[in-house]
Amino acid sequence: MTENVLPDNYSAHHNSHPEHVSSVGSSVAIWITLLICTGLTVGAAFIDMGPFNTIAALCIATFKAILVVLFFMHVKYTHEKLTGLVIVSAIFFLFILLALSMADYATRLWN
Amino acid sequence: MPFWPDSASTTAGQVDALYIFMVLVSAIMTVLIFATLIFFAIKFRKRRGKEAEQIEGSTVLEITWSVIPFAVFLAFFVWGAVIYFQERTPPQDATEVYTVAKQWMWKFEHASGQREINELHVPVGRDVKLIMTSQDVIHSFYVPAFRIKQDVLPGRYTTFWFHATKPGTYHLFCAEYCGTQHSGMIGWIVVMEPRDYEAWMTGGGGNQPLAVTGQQLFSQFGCITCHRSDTQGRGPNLVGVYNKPVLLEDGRTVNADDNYIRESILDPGAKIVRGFKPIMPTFQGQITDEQLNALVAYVKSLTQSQAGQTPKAAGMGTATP
Amino acid sequence: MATAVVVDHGERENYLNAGYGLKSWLLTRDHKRIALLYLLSITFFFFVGGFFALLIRLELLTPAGDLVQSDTYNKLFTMHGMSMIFFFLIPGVPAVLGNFLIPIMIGAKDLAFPRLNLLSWYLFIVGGLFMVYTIMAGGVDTGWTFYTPLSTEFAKTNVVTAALGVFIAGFASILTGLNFIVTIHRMRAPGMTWNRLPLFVWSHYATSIIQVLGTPVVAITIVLVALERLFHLGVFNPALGGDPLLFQHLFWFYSHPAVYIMILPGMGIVSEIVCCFSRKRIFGYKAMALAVLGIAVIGFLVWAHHMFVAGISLYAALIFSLLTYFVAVPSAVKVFNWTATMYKGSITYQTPMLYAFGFIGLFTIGGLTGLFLGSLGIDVHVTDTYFVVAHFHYVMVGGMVVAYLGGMHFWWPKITGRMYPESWGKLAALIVFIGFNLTFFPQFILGYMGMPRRYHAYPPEFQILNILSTAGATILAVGYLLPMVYFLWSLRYGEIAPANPWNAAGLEWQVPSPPPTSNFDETPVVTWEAYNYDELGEIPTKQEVPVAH
Amino acid sequence: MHTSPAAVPQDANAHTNDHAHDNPALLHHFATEGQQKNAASLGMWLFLAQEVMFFGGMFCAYLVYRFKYFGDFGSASQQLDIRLGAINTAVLICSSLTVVLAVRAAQLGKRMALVGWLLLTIVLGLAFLGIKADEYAEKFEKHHVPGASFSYHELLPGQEKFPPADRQYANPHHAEMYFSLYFALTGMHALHMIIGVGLFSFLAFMAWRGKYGPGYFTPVENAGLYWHFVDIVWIYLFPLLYLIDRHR
Repeated sequence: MTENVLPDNYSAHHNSHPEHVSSVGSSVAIWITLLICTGLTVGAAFIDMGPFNTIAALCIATFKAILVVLFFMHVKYTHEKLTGLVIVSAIFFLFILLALSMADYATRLWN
Repeated sequence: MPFWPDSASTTAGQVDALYIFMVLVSAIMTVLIFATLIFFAIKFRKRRGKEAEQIEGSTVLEITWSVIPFAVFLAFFVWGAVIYFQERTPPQDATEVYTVAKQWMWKFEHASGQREINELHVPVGRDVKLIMTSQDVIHSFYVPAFRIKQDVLPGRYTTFWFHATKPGTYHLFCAEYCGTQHSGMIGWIVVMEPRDYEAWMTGGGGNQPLAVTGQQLFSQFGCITCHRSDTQGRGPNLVGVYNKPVLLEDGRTVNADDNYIRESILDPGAKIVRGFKPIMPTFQGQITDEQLNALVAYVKSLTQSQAGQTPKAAGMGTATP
Repeated sequence: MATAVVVDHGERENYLNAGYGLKSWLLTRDHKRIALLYLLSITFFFFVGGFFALLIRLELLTPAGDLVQSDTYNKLFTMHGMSMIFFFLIPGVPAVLGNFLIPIMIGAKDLAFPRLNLLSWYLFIVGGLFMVYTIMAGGVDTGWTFYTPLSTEFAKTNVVTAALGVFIAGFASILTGLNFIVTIHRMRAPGMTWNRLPLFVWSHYATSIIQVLGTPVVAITIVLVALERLFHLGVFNPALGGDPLLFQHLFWFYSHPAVYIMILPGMGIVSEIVCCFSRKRIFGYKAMALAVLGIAVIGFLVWAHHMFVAGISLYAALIFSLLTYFVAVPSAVKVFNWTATMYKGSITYQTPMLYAFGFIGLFTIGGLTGLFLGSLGIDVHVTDTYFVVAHFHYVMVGGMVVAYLGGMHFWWPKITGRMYPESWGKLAALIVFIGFNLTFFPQFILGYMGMPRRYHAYPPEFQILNILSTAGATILAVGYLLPMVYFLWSLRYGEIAPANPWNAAGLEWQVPSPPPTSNFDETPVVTWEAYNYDELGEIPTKQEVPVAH
Repeated sequence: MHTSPAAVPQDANAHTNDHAHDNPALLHHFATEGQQKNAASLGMWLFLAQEVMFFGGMFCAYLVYRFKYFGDFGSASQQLDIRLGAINTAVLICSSLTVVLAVRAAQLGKRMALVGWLLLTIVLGLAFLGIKADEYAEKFEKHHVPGASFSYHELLPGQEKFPPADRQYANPHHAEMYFSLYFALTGMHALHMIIGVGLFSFLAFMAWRGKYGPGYFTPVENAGLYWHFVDIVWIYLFPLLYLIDRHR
């Protein structure tokens, strides 16, 4: 029996990786960044940027979400590619739902 | 022909042609698959001393039987799309009939003011366009002999047009389940020779054209005080606005179609015309669907030529164009 | 070879005789017992739904609405749809056969989360109780599609309890799917690589993706409907500017892929059966695996083809029609590959194979008529008519139910340790096939003639075809009752089944029938490809049967 | 006869059954702790994917109506208290940090620290819910709760600069639509918070009894993932609900 016929769960691979323990320092740094971003998003809402207000708000929110996913949810440290795949699939299918629905609404007025 | 629906519109022939084409192609595909299945089933049935031969598969075959069917499918798609495009693009000069659906009846109002319930008289050989809305739930206007159906929605207009080719009486069904008496929400489309149709139209007598009703409502609701036919009004001049692009305050341009006029009456704040203040009150809940239809019909009747030639019909009241 | 021992007639401990008390069933975490709990529950709903169907067909025998009142009729087809779709077809194959077989097929002792599996069944039962309550309390008449604003503002029946039932059963389905994905990723035995998975497992993997990612959308949509009725949150209310089509978008985002939840597992079953009774490797294994994944993913992109006449934009309709044809390709590929698998095989015609033949034929017709509905010009005429009714019954009943029956026959010896009576099985398969076609083929013609669906009374010119259809339905009913009877009979009087009566490939055939509670005494190591029929020889004839290798 | 399953060779067994007998938390159908942990983690992530789509349905409705009724949504949005929304965002971000620290404490086997961080998370979660309840109460007082008693008479954003006669008011129906979505989205979010607080209460109790340590802390980790997800939902809800058209 060679290593390559074993599914991932049977290999020693996963057991050999030590669990990532997040350091207090980096966690606090992320926390502060998130708080600053919250302030930023409130501030940005009061500046007139035309249609870019919504875009700015969503960009900041996405940046915050990415920080939470990567650092607080440990995705940056995981050796498991599947986690990323699950996240990407969820976002992809959400995108499909929103985009194809809007494909209807946005083109209803066209003539 | 038994087991085949009447064909009474230009669309019907087109849909039938595509349908027959698809039935033939599908029949060929089905026969091929079934014949192969049956042939294999007999040829390769278990026999003493004869073992199965193992075959892994074939990429060439997989690609072949993906690409060829897909090409056939594309033909279905394109042909179907062409028909659909026609069905969804009403001709400009079609005779218009306003249709209001409610649980469980169809109400029609002709431009001439003639009203009908569950029965619609139309002339043969002329384009007819229905402008439809629902008072309650979703219904669907379905005439099998025309091969067309269109859902009728609360809160907005949908349209349906046809060009009848054969006089006769045809089924009208509600095709979208709409509650208890859904199967009772049926009626007849009576397609008549033009002569009979004219006779029928004048037969009722005493009908006031829809646009004239709309004109009266236009004064009654006070629309006329702001929407004047000159440039002095507090609201946009509505003469000739129908089916023309309108530049909005937020920079968008929309086409002033039936739905736009309807929305502007019910929800004036939704699309503000550039250069005007959003001061018009909403009429939501204050007018019925029938009144709304009449107003829309009136606004549509305000074409440039009419406004120039017959101020009365254009309904500008005291204001002179 | 501890796991391949000859059954010695019930003496060996198996999952059935591991405990007899009610508690040993209701608190079990054994995936095989949970599968049987599911089997009982979905069979109940199948016959409830079937009973409604029969009443519907009887009503339609005459053009006048004379057997039941129109509101009763509306409740009948609504509850027929809800029982069949949410409580039979969707849990159907995955929660019964998938639950039973997937762990064994991949060499695992159980699903990854046995307690979650049991929770899933309890959720299903709670949802089912809501449904039963709804029926008892006078029914619901919105149609299984819950279209707004009919369901939110106008219907006066038990919409909220029905919605809750569907919502809760939806979570049962999500948990099943989640469990399968994790199990297939994490619990495979050594050597059971992705390229060696039986296609049954692949098709359940694809199904599970839809269950996990699609179901929540319909769940929240149904909750919004219930909230609109209960607390007047008007998300779909046209009076507040709500768009009636938004509900349809959200509903079909799930409910179109949901038809693939229903059909993909059936495709998995057929792949297993066709290979076994042709004694052949599957033709184009990779194409078949890719096809199920392709169907699952592309299936999410086509939902608005249910809405071509609903008032969506012209451009959206064009996009969705085109995408619909993309999803047809992998379905066609599957049919071609099954056919090619039989080429140069050594084919025998036991009951499961008859059902597999039935499936390929009926699914081909169901699939091809789907192309008609995907074509915009045709769809405008035939949508919301009996053409649609016939089409989806060809896929759901002719496809899924036929595959399910085929699978039940194929694995019945494994599940119960008893053989079903073969000649009765063949007879029932034939009756189902004839009854089915007689019921639903006339409906295609009815549909093109223009008979709208969900009609309680109809114009007299449609009567002849309706009579044929009703006649077919009674034959179909016999075809369904017959297996019920002989399956039950076989539990006591059927021949004792050997571990591998079909001499079939796959790990599930290498454990005793019925399997022991932990499936494998020792974790198997897989060193062979799926469907290694070249190494197995022929199906044993009756005389040879009890002698396993 | 290689078609039958062979037993796992001894050496493979040796490493796959590593510590199998050591940990009482290892369930019988798993070969190793690693396998069990990976299964639980994948299961949790799939559950979160499911949650994304669950909220996704409501976000889709929000997107459609915001696209259609932008001005009215802006008006209704400005009825919300931006300070309370921002404070609640901060509260949730703080609770995410305490969860991270709780997981860390579990990994390092610091029992009391784990209990402490979990309790702090619960307090923050309750604080969020308290503020939310206060906001809801205000909606009831102002008749901004959809239903028969709903009433709305507010200007569209940026109308104050016009003379009073020319000012335009938001369409009350569309404002009601906004509040329907507001209550659906924040209500469903709050329901998730309540479930989270319940989970953490259970975990704090079990942690106090010493159930979790470096060898087994999957429940803490997975509850943490759930909590972070709920945080992320709020990270989007805050700008989408509170910050529409504020600059006018």
